[in-house]
Amino acid sequence: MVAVSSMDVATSSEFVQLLTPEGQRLENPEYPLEITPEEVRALYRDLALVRRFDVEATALQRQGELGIWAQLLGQEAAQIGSGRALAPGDMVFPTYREHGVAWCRGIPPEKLLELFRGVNFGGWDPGRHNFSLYTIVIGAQTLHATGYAMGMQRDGAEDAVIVYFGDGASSEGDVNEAFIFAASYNAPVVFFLQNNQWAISVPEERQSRIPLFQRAHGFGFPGVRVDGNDVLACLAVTRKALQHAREGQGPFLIEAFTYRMGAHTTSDDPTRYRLASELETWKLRDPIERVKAYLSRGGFADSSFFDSVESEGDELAARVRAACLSMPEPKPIDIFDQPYAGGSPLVDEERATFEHYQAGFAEEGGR
Amino acid sequence: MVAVSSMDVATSSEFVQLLTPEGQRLENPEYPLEITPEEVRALYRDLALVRRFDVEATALQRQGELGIWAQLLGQEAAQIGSGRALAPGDMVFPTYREHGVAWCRGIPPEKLLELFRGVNFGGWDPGRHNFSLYTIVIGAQTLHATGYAMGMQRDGAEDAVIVYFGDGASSEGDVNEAFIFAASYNAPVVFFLQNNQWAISVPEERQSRIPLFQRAHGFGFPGVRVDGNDVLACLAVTRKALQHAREGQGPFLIEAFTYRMGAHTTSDDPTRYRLASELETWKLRDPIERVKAYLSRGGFADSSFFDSVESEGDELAARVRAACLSMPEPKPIDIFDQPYAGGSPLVDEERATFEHYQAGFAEEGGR
Amino acid sequence: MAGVAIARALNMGLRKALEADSKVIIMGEDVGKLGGVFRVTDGLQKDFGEDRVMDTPLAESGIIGTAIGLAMRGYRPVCEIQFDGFVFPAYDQIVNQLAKLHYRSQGLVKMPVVVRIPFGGGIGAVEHHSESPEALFAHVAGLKVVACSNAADAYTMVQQAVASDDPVVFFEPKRRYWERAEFDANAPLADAVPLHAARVVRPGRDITVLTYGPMVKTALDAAKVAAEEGHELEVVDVRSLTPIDWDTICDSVRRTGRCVTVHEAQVFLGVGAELAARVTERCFYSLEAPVLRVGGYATPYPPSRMEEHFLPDLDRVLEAVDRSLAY
Amino acid sequence: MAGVAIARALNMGLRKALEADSKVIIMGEDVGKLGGVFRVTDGLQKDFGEDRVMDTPLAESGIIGTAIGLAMRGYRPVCEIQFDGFVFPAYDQIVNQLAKLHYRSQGLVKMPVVVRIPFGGGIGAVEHHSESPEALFAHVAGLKVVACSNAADAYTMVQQAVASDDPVVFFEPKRRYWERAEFDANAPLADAVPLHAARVVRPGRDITVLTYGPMVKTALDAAKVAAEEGHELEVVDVRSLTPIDWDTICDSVRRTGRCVTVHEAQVFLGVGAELAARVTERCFYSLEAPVLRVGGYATPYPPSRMEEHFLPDLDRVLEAVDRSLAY
Ligand SMILES: Cc1ncc(C[n+]2csc(CCOP(=O)(O)OP(=O)(O)O)c2C)c(N)n1
Ligand SMILES: Cc1ncc(C[n+]2csc(CCOP(=O)(O)OP(=O)(O)O)c2C)c(N)n1
Ligand SMILES: [Mg+2]
Ligand SMILES: [Mg+2]
Repeated sequence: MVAVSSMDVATSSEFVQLLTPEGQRLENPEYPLEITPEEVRALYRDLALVRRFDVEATALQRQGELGIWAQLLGQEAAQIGSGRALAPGDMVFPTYREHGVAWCRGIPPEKLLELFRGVNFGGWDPGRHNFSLYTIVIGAQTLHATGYAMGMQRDGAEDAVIVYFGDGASSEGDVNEAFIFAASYNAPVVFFLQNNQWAISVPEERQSRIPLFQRAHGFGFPGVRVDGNDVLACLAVTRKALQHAREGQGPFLIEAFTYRMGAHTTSDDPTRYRLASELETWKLRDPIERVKAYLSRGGFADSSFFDSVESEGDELAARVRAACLSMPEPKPIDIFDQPYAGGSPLVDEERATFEHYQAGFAEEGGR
Repeated sequence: MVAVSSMDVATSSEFVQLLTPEGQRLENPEYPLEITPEEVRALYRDLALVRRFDVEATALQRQGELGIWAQLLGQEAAQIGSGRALAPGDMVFPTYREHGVAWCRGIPPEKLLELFRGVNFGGWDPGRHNFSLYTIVIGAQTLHATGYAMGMQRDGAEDAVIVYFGDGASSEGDVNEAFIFAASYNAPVVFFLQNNQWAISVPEERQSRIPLFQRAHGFGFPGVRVDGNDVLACLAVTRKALQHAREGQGPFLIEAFTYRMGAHTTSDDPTRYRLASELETWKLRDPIERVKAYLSRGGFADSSFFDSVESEGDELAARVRAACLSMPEPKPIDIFDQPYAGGSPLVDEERATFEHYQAGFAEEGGR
Repeated sequence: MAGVAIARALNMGLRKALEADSKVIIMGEDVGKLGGVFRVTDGLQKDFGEDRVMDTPLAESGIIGTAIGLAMRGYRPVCEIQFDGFVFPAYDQIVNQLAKLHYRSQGLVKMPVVVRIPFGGGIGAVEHHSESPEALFAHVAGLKVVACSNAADAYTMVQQAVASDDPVVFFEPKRRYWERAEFDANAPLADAVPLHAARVVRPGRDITVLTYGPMVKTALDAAKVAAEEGHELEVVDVRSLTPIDWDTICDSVRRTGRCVTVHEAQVFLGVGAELAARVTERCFYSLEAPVLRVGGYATPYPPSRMEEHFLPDLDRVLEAVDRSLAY
Repeated sequence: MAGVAIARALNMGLRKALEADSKVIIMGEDVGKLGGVFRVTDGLQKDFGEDRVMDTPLAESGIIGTAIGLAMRGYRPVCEIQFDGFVFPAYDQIVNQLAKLHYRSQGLVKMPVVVRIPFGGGIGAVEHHSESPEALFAHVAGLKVVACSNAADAYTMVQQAVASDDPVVFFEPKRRYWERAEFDANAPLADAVPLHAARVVRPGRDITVLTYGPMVKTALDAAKVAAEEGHELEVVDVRSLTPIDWDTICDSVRRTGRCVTVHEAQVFLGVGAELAARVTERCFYSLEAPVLRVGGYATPYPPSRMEEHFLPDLDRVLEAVDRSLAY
């Protein structure tokens, strides 16, 4: 007999969940998680602060201070859960939406605004934070992540790589090639797919007719679906996946099933393609509310804690806003800054011409 | 509980087999095959003739008549079995090695030599034979096949598409995107992967750590491994896959497990990367011998039949050789033939210049 | 008809094409309900159905590769690439397959596929959203490459592109999408200027400015200012980058004796290089000055806060004009 | 050292690079046991192991994409693309990622990746095996693009490319792989001509021939014949296509007053367009004739039985020289 389709699994809508939308703690023997109330409070703080940051950035865009903003609203748990599972030596390859993961890597949030304001293509040092630049070309970073993991392997490092991508991205050739290379070389890389169910206006079903975590099985490595709105489950599953990678067992795919509660970006208008009721359903599964419920019900946090996080958020927002407004403007001449490590006579020449032109122009006072 | 890796299936080395290497007929309830001795004899003839043709083409290359030749040696059953499962309205997208399938589509074998001799890029009319041009860029044709199948779907046709590709090709982004599009639109396309275990010098294991037919399951459609050296099994499985596609059940992946008994092409030297013993093992599984054994043992054919096929083969070879040697040389001016359907003033101008240059050159008698 | 924006003119042209031939199919990311991120396909899925206006999976090679298959089956796909920087995953299918199939099959296989690409910068976008990759297609034999610069052309050229039996890479001047012009939407297509003709959009005797796409407006603006200073610029909208209408271009340069090319793409090996090289070859004895080229610098496209300095503007055009006139 | 073939010189250069820096990695299809289809990596896996000379899955985007990741981790990957026509699946990673990462990161992320591509025709191959796509890379800011033409250069240039902290697309003249030349393999690399310098390979006073890669030999052959007819061709091996060494080139053209460019790639928007445009701009008053361009025609590369007519040869070069001299 031949092996046949794994369609039976396909219809499963189950996922790893350790905290229900109502804030109830579940156990899962495969993904045990021992966590102290203090740690949960820390996670709550992360979640609340990155949301507050995201709201502020959205406001800054509305006020014309950013060219565009890619909101993470609704995906905080997927990002904080996975981000907090990382060890310092692990390397992260984000898309353009991983503000929560950046937060976990210690990148000052205002730095994230620089790309979206248009002053540079990423304001942080990827090497210092072990957090690569945002990648906008869908899926391209999954191959970089795999190559980086192959490098770690050669170095004998005990670290792993995590790479983020979306449900839409799963259709790009690059992502599938990344699966192939990672499996072939048994590279220590965790593929973290945030299935927020939309690729701009295109629903997940256009990309795959079976749940996306199953994609991994066809490439010969494990794939798991986790409740992407459950920070504890995301933490536990990512830890296990990273462990798997570190131990030399190769790649692992995590599909965090979540929902993009906002627009694709501030340029998008989701009312054109999806029903408001969908959002209502997902509000009931809000990734932050359930942590709050858990902490409150269990008596692990009181209103003074929540209040203090809230005011911390407001301070953060104010700081970010101030930083954004006082962000130095790049100088025109910076155009010529560093296209090549080894320089280029053509660039040098054009820079000189440009300087001369600008100077002459300044003299003339323009036409 | 979450769905986990399908690794258990991965270690299965089973495949659909209806005729053993010893020529014994097996039954498989999933892939029933009723076939008359006459039909088996016809298959034998196909197999033997395409092999004979292939040998002749190889010889022609050795004698300098072809620039290169991609032998099918060892893959006759996969190609004839699948090729004979096709209906006239089905459309075929080959690689560069599908001489056996071309045979089934009624393309005169000598026509296949034109590409390899360098007189054109394919000497047949794809529309007339429902057999696309050979595609050399690995994997590219899988997307064309999927698009073509999407067109059939729109036309309400009851036909299907079959597309051939190799184990190496399975790693290309395009092939995986073809799986995604085919699954997404439920296109009537059969992906026929000839796993001959080598991509030039790179063994199959570099491309995948699990059997390749399982790739399909991650994309949500069935995948089956068939004994690629068993013409009956290839026939039965392809028929079923085509039926599946025709009935609107969407794509299907067949992995024909076979072996490239020759070099990658006549330019290749396999002694650099594989052991002679491997070939010896596979000789015991020869796709033609087992049909001969079946026919002989069952008394379905006697030596006069085999002799007649052999001499038919020799005639074919002689005809092909003669056709090759008398193949008209393209005219230099043909360079300018048909880069555009709608023409191009630049091409017209260059053609005129070229004619003028050639004429002047002829006059001068060269330098 | 009253002023119509370029994006809207394209929409109208596509609608006409869909109506004219049931084999025309629109495909791409977000072209359906959303109507494309620039709304160029707005309302078309609603009116023509999901089979004819098709949201695809997020995979550009897949889009072009399946479009090729659809074309082989007799369809005429019009593919939208969301932004210039995202065409490259499809580059292999465009260069190795789409461009070559007609030639490879000695004319038996037609490839009536249009690849629409909004291109160019100046809209304050993040990276990969402001590229001008036209030279990377124009060099590829087997492709036809055009760029529209105004609503009237957008409307007719997109229809001509769909009607073409050759693959057409169709560049749309993203930052001009909302600029309006009047045109007669009922004028017969057959009467329109051919797709591959250049057009003198402003006559002038002193110098020829060759440009296309978003820079046509910039050149026209420059011409106005120059006129005040007593210099008459002849602005030629090149329109078709492969093939190029050398007759119109050289006719102009022979009259003016000077030439400046303007595009947003990097100057180095940009379309201006071909324009300069061939114009010089054909008009050698007419040229009073070398053909000067204005365009982007030899760096990647910069962050948007610097883009106004990277992109040619009226002053950079005039500076080149002055330099040319000074020879 | 006695005559060494280009393929072998590359092999020796790669071996030196592997020895010099343990971070150097060779990767590609069939580069291991087989030693590459042209044997350029012959024996390297045996001596340096599978971790440093790596057969990859059959996926070009994957090769370049993972090489980028390896470079981020501090490695220096040298990727082999098997044939020119097969680089396009990797084009997105090369153009959007490899070329831009240094700029995007304001210099924080170095991309010391070499992409080796055997290019050009004339070997009687089937389609996609004879392309000359260099212009499609040379136009892309952030890449460096070079082409070697002889064994000595092959040996040093490949080492210089590996030592470069910038991505280098390295074109190898496929049909010259087996041509031999003598060179001193022990000469210090530091003493070599810089990677981005052009070189006058034959001095001459009458006309400058700009060429690179496989056409250098053709140009030299033409120069010999021309000399018999009394015309002294100065042949310049351009060597680096991005950046281009304008000083050496323009110095030559100013002396000769005439210029012809030669490459296999299609003339239309080929590297010759940039050479012609900029040489004309810089040497306007020295030029007695327009820069003439010799190259492939505006069709896809033809079937091999016609290729000798498609490819520039000695006679086509001389014909252009004669035309130039006739001005
Ligand atoms: C190669 C490429 N094609 C198209 C785009 C335009 N684009 C930007 S985001 C996006 C949708 C991405 O969807 P998904 O991967 O699900 O990520 P999400 O935005 O939902 O987080 C598209 C099509 C792009 N950035 N890159
Ligand atoms: C895109 C691309 N990359 C590389 C090649 C060079 N090449 C030709 S055949 C081949 C191996 C193909 O292996 P497989 O898919 O297993 O098919 P097989 O030749 O074994 O039938 C390679 C690498 C190519 N033709 N196209
Ligand atoms: Mg999404
Ligand atoms: Mg194979």
